[in-house]
Amino acid sequence: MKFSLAIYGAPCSSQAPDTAYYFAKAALASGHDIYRLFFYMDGVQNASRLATPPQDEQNIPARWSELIKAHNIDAVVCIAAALRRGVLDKSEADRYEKDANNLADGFNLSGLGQLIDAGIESDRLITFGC
Amino acid sequence: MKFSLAIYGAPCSSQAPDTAYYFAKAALASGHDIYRLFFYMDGVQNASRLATPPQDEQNIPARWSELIKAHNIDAVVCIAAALRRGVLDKSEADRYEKDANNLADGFNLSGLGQLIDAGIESDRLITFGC
Amino acid sequence: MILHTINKSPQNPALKTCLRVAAKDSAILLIEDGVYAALPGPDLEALLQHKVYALAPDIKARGLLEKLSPQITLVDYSGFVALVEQYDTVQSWY
Amino acid sequence: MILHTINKSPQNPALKTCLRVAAKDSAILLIEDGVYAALPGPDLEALLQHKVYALAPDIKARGLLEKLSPQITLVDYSGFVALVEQYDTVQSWY
Amino acid sequence: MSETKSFLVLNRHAPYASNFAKEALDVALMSAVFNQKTSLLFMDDGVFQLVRSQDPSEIQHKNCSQTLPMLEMYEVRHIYVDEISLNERGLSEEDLVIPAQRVNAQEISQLLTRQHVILNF
Amino acid sequence: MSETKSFLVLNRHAPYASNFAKEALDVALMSAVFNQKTSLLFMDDGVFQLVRSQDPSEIQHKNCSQTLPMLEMYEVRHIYVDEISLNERGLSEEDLVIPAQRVNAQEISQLLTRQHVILNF
Repeated sequence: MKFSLAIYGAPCSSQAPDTAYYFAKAALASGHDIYRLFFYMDGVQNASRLATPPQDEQNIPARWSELIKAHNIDAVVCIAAALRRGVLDKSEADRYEKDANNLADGFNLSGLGQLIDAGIESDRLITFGC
Repeated sequence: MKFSLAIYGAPCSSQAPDTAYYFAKAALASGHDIYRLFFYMDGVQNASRLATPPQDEQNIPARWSELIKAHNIDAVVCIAAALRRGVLDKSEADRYEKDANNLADGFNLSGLGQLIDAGIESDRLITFGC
Repeated sequence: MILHTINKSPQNPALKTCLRVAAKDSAILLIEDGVYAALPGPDLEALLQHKVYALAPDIKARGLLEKLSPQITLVDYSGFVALVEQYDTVQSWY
Repeated sequence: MILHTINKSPQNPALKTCLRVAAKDSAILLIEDGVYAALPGPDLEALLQHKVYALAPDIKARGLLEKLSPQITLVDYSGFVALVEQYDTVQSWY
Repeated sequence: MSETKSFLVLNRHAPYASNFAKEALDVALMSAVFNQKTSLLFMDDGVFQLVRSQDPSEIQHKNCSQTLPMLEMYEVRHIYVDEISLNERGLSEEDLVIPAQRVNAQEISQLLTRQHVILNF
Repeated sequence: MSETKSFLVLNRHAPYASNFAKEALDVALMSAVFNQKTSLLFMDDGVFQLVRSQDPSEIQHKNCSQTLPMLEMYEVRHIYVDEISLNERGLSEEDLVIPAQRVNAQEISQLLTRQHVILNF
């Protein structure tokens, strides 16, 4: 089956990033496809490569980046939600004249249409709420 | 009186950044002193200068930066909470070999001891919860 | 004497737990989603055993100005500051 | 047929509202803080009118393994995936 | 787009304290833009999004309720509100800024079952 | 440090779903490091922080309950738990990982009144 995951919680304040990650790994291990990961609302913080947790805690953005690259997953971060909350790639940083960017490897900023598209194209869309 | 404010919510997912800001302005207008603003838990996101909200929404970090500078307020962001959540200044970015930093003007990263010190030294410590 | 602030709607346990432990001489200030406690509901009577304030900007934002119980006193942010000054400690329920 | 997931403790309205509207043939999966609904409580009986699953890693994290009602089936993340496959839609209460 | 599906946007959170209301409405409008069969359901504290006379100017937020009429412009006509949630909060139809169809538990149950995709906010 | 004050750390949130438990405990320990009179009170879902046999290894979190005994090392001895919150959740003293004094509503009321500073989590 084709699954898409919508992730609305930030690391540290929500368990959604954990549950979604373990769900995604289990789905792939069971032979399913991940059509898309869609990060919305505070979930956009999953895509900050500046997260620097202590050694004995998981680095959630880094863990996503690895999974995304290993399985070539489409990982979309809602651009409007991300801009509001200070998650930018190089091109948005340039557009808004910000002197830095923080989007982690493997994630792409794109529009909310990608969430609806995921709902249309996937067999199941699962919301991981905050 | 000397007030300190502890702010635990992020812009967009909590009204704490709004309420604390208007409270701080009103306290200053009433002739009180702000001993310290202390940003903890998801409140550290108040200090990201990369936040780029649409024109018709408030830029909360920029608004804090202005207030902090205008009134020379001590604005501390808990360093452990900030590192976990990807809010870094230049020196922490260098220490952890991150290629960017995002701490807004006027904020300082420091330890949790500054919260306890604020409790000791202020006449009132008010928590703005998320 | 304590000033209790509540920033969650009555569907959160914050209100009930506050009402259970708040001393009679403490005041309650409703802020943010806490202002929904000003609507008729099972806890309104217990709430009104205390001196109750509500933050006017939050009441207005949520369209509750005409639904407010007359026993609840509206304050602006300066009024919030004055209450914090007047009471010894602030207990924030969230 | 719907799979309902609940990730909030019973002090949040998510559980009550889910139980009010969930069709008899829908299943309920308790995840994250939702697993606290597996403890004895006023809503447990209504919950057990449905087929109820709980995510084992979350049950273990919270120390509830020995307190779990025997009518609740433990699943791991693969079991979660299998449930999503088995039911037509997922409704996430949070 | 390969097909048309039924999307339900389910709103259970109050406006202003968080971005739920705003970001959920954006999703509903986007679903309509994609020509999907789009419905909205307001439950629990989500019914507060529909209350009349909202004026968030003093907290410098956008008025969420003023964006609700856009649903009609985008031809989203299936707007439901949970009658128990309204009753528990002492609200009636006259308190609402847009017309919404009151539904009971059984109707909500059927509404959920009819959806291909449920988007929760 | 100009004086000694009484600090109460009030915990009302369950562990793991968020960082509340962890970040609140750090505050309590820091208050003790600053030699302030430090108390903790667990209420509502916060009592779940005290439950025995927590094992978050499968979700790869740190075990919050294993850090609680550090309170004793830092000589934080005033640890209170709301008896109503325990009862509502079907929990008793034997379920708790550290000893905590059961307090009723009136005792909590007095405890709050005795504090110079209340830190809410």
